[in-house]
Amino acid sequence: MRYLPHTPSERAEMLALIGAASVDDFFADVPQNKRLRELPPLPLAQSEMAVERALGRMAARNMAAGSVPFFVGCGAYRHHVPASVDHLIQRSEFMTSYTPYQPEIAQGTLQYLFEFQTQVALLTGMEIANASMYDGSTGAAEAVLMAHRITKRGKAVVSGGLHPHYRDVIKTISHYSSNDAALLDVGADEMPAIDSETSCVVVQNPDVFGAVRDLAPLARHAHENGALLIVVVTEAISFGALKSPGSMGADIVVAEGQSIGNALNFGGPYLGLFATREKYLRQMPGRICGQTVDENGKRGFVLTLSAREQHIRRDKATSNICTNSGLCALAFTIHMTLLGEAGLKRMAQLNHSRACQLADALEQLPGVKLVTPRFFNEFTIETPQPGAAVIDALAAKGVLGGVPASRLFPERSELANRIIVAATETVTTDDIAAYARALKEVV
Amino acid sequence: MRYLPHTPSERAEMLALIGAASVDDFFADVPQNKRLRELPPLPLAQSEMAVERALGRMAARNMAAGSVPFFVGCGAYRHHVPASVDHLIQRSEFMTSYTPYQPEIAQGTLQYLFEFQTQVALLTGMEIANASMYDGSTGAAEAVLMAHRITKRGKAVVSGGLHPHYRDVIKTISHYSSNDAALLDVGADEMPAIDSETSCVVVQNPDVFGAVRDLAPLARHAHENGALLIVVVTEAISFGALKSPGSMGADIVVAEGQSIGNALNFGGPYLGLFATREKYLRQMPGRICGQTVDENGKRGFVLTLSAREQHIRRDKATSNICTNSGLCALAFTIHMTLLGEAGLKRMAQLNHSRACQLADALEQLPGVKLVTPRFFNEFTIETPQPGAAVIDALAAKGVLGGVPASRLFPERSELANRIIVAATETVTTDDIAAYARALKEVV
Amino acid sequence: MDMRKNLGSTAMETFTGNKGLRIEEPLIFEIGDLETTGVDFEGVGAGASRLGSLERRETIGLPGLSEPETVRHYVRLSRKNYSIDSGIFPLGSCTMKHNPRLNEKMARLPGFADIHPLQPQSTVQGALDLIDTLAHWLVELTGMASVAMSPKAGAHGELCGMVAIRAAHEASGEWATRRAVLVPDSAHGTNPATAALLGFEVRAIKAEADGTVGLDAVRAALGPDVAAMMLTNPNTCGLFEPQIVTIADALHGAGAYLYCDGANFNAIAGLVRPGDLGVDAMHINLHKTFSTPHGGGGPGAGPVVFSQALTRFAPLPRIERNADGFHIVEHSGDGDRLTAFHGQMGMFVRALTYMMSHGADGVAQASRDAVLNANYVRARLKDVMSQPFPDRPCMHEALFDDAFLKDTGVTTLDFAKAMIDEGFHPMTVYFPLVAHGAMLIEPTESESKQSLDQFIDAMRFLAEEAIRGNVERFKSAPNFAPRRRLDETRAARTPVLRYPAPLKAIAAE
Amino acid sequence: MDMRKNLGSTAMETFTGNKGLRIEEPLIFEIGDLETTGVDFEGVGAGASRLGSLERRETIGLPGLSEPETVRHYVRLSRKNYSIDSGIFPLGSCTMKHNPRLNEKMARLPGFADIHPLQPQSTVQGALDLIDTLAHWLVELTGMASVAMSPKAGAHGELCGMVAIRAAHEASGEWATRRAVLVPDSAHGTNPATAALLGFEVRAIKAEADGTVGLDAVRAALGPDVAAMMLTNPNTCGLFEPQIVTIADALHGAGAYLYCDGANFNAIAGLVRPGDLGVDAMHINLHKTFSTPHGGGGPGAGPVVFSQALTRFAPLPRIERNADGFHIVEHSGDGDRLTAFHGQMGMFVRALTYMMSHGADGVAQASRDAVLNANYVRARLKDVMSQPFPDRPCMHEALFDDAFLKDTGVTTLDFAKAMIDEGFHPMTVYFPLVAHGAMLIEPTESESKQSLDQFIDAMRFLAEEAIRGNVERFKSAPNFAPRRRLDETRAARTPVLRYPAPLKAIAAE
Ligand SMILES: Cc1ncc(COP(=O)(O)O)c(C=O)c1O
Ligand SMILES: Cc1ncc(COP(=O)(O)O)c(C=O)c1O
Repeated sequence: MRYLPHTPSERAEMLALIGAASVDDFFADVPQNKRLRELPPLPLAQSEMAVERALGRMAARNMAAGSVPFFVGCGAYRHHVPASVDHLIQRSEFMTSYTPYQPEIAQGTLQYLFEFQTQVALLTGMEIANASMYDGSTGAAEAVLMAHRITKRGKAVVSGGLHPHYRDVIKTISHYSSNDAALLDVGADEMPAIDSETSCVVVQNPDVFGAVRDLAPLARHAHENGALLIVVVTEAISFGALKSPGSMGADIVVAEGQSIGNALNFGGPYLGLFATREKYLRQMPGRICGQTVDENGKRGFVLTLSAREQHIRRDKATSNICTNSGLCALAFTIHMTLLGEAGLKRMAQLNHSRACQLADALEQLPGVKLVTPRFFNEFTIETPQPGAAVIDALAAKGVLGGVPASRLFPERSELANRIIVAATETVTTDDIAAYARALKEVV
Repeated sequence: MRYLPHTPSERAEMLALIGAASVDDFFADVPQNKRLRELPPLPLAQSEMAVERALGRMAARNMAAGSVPFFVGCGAYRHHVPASVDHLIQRSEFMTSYTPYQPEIAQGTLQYLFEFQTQVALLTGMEIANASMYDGSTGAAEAVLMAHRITKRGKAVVSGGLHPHYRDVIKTISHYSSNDAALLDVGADEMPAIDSETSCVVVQNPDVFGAVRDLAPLARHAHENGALLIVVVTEAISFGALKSPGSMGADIVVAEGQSIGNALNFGGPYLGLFATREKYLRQMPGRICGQTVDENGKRGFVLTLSAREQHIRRDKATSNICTNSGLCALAFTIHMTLLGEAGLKRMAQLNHSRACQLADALEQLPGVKLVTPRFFNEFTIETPQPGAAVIDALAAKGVLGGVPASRLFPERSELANRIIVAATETVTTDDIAAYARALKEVV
Repeated sequence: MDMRKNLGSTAMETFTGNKGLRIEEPLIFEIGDLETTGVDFEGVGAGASRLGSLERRETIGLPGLSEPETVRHYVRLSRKNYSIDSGIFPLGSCTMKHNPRLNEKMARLPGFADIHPLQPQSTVQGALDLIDTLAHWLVELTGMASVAMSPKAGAHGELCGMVAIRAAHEASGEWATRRAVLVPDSAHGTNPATAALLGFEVRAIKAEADGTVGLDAVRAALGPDVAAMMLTNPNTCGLFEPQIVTIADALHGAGAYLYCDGANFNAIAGLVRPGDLGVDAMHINLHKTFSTPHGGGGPGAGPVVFSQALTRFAPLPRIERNADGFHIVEHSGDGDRLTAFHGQMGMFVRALTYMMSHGADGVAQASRDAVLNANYVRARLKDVMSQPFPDRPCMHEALFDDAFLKDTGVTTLDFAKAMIDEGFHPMTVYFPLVAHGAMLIEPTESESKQSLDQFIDAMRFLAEEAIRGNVERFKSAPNFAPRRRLDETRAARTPVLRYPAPLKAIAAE
Repeated sequence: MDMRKNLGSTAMETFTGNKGLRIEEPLIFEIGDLETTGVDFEGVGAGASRLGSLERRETIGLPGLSEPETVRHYVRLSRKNYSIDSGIFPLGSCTMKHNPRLNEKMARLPGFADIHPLQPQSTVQGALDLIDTLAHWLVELTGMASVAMSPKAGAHGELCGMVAIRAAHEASGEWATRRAVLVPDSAHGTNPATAALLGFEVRAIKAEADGTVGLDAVRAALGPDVAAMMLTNPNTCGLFEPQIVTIADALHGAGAYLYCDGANFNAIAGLVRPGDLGVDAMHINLHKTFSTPHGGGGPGAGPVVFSQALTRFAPLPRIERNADGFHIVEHSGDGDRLTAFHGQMGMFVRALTYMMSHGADGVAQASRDAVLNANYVRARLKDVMSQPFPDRPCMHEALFDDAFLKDTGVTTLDFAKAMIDEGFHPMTVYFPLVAHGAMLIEPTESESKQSLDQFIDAMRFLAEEAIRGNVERFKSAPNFAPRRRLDETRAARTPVLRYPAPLKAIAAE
């Protein structure tokens, strides 16, 4: 087996040195009747060539986004990631190292984490950020728990524009993590009632339908009532175009960072961005990298403030997270460094203008209505037919036209004819024309 | 432009420091009327995304070997190269470094060259090897020149089984390099006449038709007449199955190393292997890596014996070669290290048995005749129709069935109905069946 | 930057501060600026904006670098890291095994990497097949009834498993009275953290003198208020829990569930099935046992296998197969959900590639080699180092404590840092807590005998040096790493968690 | 291996000989064996063999390693190298510019990497289109009539160009009397080597005091026996040959051709066209000007552009286009051939990717930046170092000599080795021969101002140190590289060119 270095004679030599007759000796503590007598009924070892063929066949049964006009968003976005990003994250020293527990030989990882934290803080308009969460949705649930800890209240108000999967994750964690936790759903544009049990208001911007709004009034409303404002962002490119959550009064910002540096990957691995105000530092979940000096006085970086974390605080920790999304954070940081301020703004502008072009084109089709007039790179349309049927018909024509609202909100029949459509910089004028043509035939 | 770091203001700052008004100042020595006033009529800069799309479209217009049953050989072979090989050769430190002129910071390159040279010597059964040539064909021409230098004779005898492109390269270089050079072509199985002007006999094994033979009698014949035997090998995997050229009496072995570690690449870059006897060391062309010690007595490696080379000896050099095939040699060395003795022999065996299976299957078709009964992984068949037509018809059915002999020997009408067919470990039983089925329909 | 400050008094200091191939690298904030970019875009026209007053107008402060500068910056940073590809990485509990490059290649096939979690299910049948196939492998290898694929890492898997356990108790109406979770004191921090997060009360179980969990201790803690036990097996001392079957029986008899922390499944995969031991839920760290790369801290993947009893409490989404293919069930009544999409697809591809490459036979052999290697390390070090639990054979990792360093003045940390100078990544230190000054060595099956011998010889040398009283080597270590020992106290006392100066100010400097 | 020998007397020596991340690595012959393999194969049955007595039966002696060991071995080796991605690599004449990763990605598309040179031409139309498109770029940028794509590197391109020149003289019946080739003494070694290889007589032309070739010197050497001149422009001193147009006229007037060594085309691409200067043939090192990676010594690619006069003497194969697509002409009468197939396709993809990315505008800007950077380095170093040819502006590289080191005891080589300690790859040394103790610095356009400033500051510091008499820093250098200075004399005197012991013997040791 190509991955196992020992020859049979080396195994024998080692056993002899140990003084064991066979490897079975080491399994003495396993009850005899619990040891498998045969191999599990699974295929045997295969050559690289054979495995490559088998997986290649599976891959070929999927419609790759890059092979068709593609307009699917709702929390995961197809962007062009420069080739150098993927090359760099595959450097052995990044890809095959562990969490930087020995900082003297992990400065590479630690320095990029410091860069990452700074970039996230700048993008979100917040003071500090952690070294990543699993993804946006788990980050959102952690943010709610953090708000509970800070305010010592136990109820979260969730705006209707929040991605329903995010809402469900928050709901699940809230339900199980705290006995008196409760979740209040309010309409996307509603100013929610905040009572003395409400720890936070969770709002997404742009929301799941693509609509953007000014969050400052909501922030004021929350703060006046002793609650925190948690802003969720699922499209990180929007940071380059939209007023930052921090500038609108957010206390915690949670974002899905996949758009920068990371592929679609059918939903994972993704990258949770988590930023907050400095005063809440000690309630923040997750790893944090900090600057320090070595014995010679040279600048260096370490993981720090681990008194918040499970490996030190165990059942008193702010979160149970351990492994996070390190390499996705690296991809994010590299892509973000390549973009820089100028590139990000240009990219965001291009996303917005492609989406505007697309909206203009679709709106002109008879029967198609634009539901979200103010958007960044994603919007919602209404069609005469059920959205799901429209999307399937488009797919049959080789156009991946968006997400039917019914897939996310099966229970809300008023959304049945709606489709959420995204357009990024990867969309060409031809793609837009192809979509309009196909949709015209379908509706 | 993403690859150019300077901002306009940095350029201005630098010009100011130099004391130049503009970059044009530096071009003062270019006659005014020879400076382009406009950009050449070529496309302007494009984004990575745009370039990727354009090249992707070009690539899609080619029939990739891996997408069809594939049996083409004749000097380039499709083998499975483990994924780790391509990953490792892309390490920045290998890929973006130069020829190891500063050995103290190029030990990585130098050590693999030393490993490579040893592997090549072992495979060919020779004493020493150089650090690579461009490819097998240019190596073959260099070998002939080397034989001329060693024997102080000027005529080469070329066996008819030599790949005709190799023969043409030898012919071209022989013609121009030495005024009295001559090339004598003899039949593949002929024992050539060697006169006092003959420096060498060049023979390929397996030959271009796939036939294998014992070279010992030819070696004896050459040596008895004061000539050297140059053995050309175009399929390096055959070293794992066939008696080594060294053991059969070769004086110089030249091989195309592409099969090990390197992709088909439509013909290049490839890798010339060059090995000889120690006594001819100082007549060998190309770079050579040697072992030495540093000031602390630690083992290290350097480029050595450069008194043979152009940068030292200029017009007295053994060759004009400078840049060679370094990274292809690395791919070869890594793949060879992964294979090891056991893996190479197994791979060679698998190639041979696939080819035998294929020959058996094709021979059974009415009208198809096997012309080369003794072969390694490539053989020649004769069909009732012209080979070129058969191959085109097969391609139309999605089978790349080999090389029509007429493509290589357009002038030899007796070969018009022959096809040279290769089968490597990448060929499956299904591929063989598909070939037989398609050929049956075609002939 | 004035580089003259790098020049100390000795001739061996350099002007740049670099030392040959060891190159100092500033932060992007110190080399980038607001204008430079390494990404070009076509067709960014003025274009109508629909954003109005919501448009971001202020300077963000993000530095940009051209592509050559970016590549160099991150290549230089990478060179300051140790990695599996540099040498043995014997972090106990972390399972730093070889990461095959084929896995990376497969994960990047556009058919896997370039598909969207919400595109029509008819267009991702191959992806669903892959997840289903991987699920089948996991179920077969563990002997469990089902698997939830969505958890994002081990700790997230713990959450998933313990959520199911709580849900089961809620469903049976016992949640109000069953809140205790038994957790051995050798457990990984994520175990108590997870239990506490979900509203359980953590009840610690002391290890026996031999490092394992005793049936009596469990029995003593068991009662009608106990919801579950979280047991790691093989445990964090590297020992197989000999009582696990009877403990499981006892728990089940008392109406509680057995959650198994499967971080160490790599010792027994293909040889022992947790399902046969009475486990009700167990996460599998694909980034440990099945070799998806650790990536400097993630991403991982933590699918959870369930017993029949817990299967219906698994979270959404789940994949089902019927006559017309695979379906993702994304909504189902009040089903729980732990993450937005379907799990770590990128890691699934890698793990399945690894499994298919090894096959059932290779998985079993890998487990055997991992155990052999740990026992070899242990056998060759036991005379110069000290073991807290010397009596039982170890599984895939060998645990030492700092008793052999007593009175030398050398601590476990010093010892670890001296290993860095010798070219090794240290083992896990100070974990598990049940060993004093713990040193937990997990070589994995990827190490050759030659590599193990070199490591062992160096460890023996260091142990002897410590005992000989050559303390300076330890106290000053690391001497040869990119940095000397770093001041962690300062980092925590005066936290600097981001680059402070806004980029504009720098540019003006 | 007994590692105790690594331990010297000082406390700073390590047992393993490793120093932190600087890890010593043996040869594969010292760690591999004959059985181990890192590649699995299915279905290697006994099978009938048709080889009979020709079968290789003896042990070859090739070591095998498992995949984890192989990856580690080569990763460790890589870490002993400097590269462009590590820092500035200012090797004059070598053009070590940034290698974009997009180029690598494109070259690996199966439609380019996985096609065979002899598969039916109808199945490779995209590949032929790519070659044709690249040819078009080269012809447009150079202003020449045609291009031969097959040469494998610069020197091979020289061969191609000089073959055409000889063929032209043969065709006109003058070859018997025209055998001299004029070669300036600043020329790269490949120029005289190529000329000599092809039966020309090399006639050296002395440079003028200002480092350029004088018209008078050329005229003096010109005669009816002169076949051609090989001129490098910009030349190897980094200067544009101011007389090139009149030299070309003189050559043409005398019935000779002008071969231009295009290694330095990167200074003028997009700004000046060699065709406008009177050049008849010129190779283009795609691995220099168009950034295909140097790969530690290759592969490169050296297409040759030709004037109308020489076009018909270009070698086979060539690509033609007609109504039904592209065709490769592989045979044509007695056409010359220089290599088996169609040239360095892998490099063509990279070069075209580079060109399309830059565009005509970017190519011109890159040339301008390259020239700007060299002049900046020169301006900032000229007061502390010495220039052999200070009078003219330089192009893309700045040439210094060792006059400033006179009486310091420090040689050019010492200076270069001290640069290694500072974290830089040295410039080209002792070339061109026309400068004493030459130091030829080519920064390329890929370096930022910040990078140049750091390099320059360090160079200034070293120059000052040398003049201050701090010689030890130079004589002992490199102190921090993976190896101290290596004994090149010993290597040449007692050549050890391969691992000596057969592998069996090692295994038995
Ligand atoms: C024993 C044990 N349990 C749980 C975990 C947590 O797993 P993860 O880091 O994947 O969240 C780890 C790994 O760090 C571990 O070693
Ligand atoms: C001036 C000059 N001419 C010719 C060459 C030879 O080119 P190559 O190395 O590509 O064969 C080189 C490069 O080494 C060079 O610098």
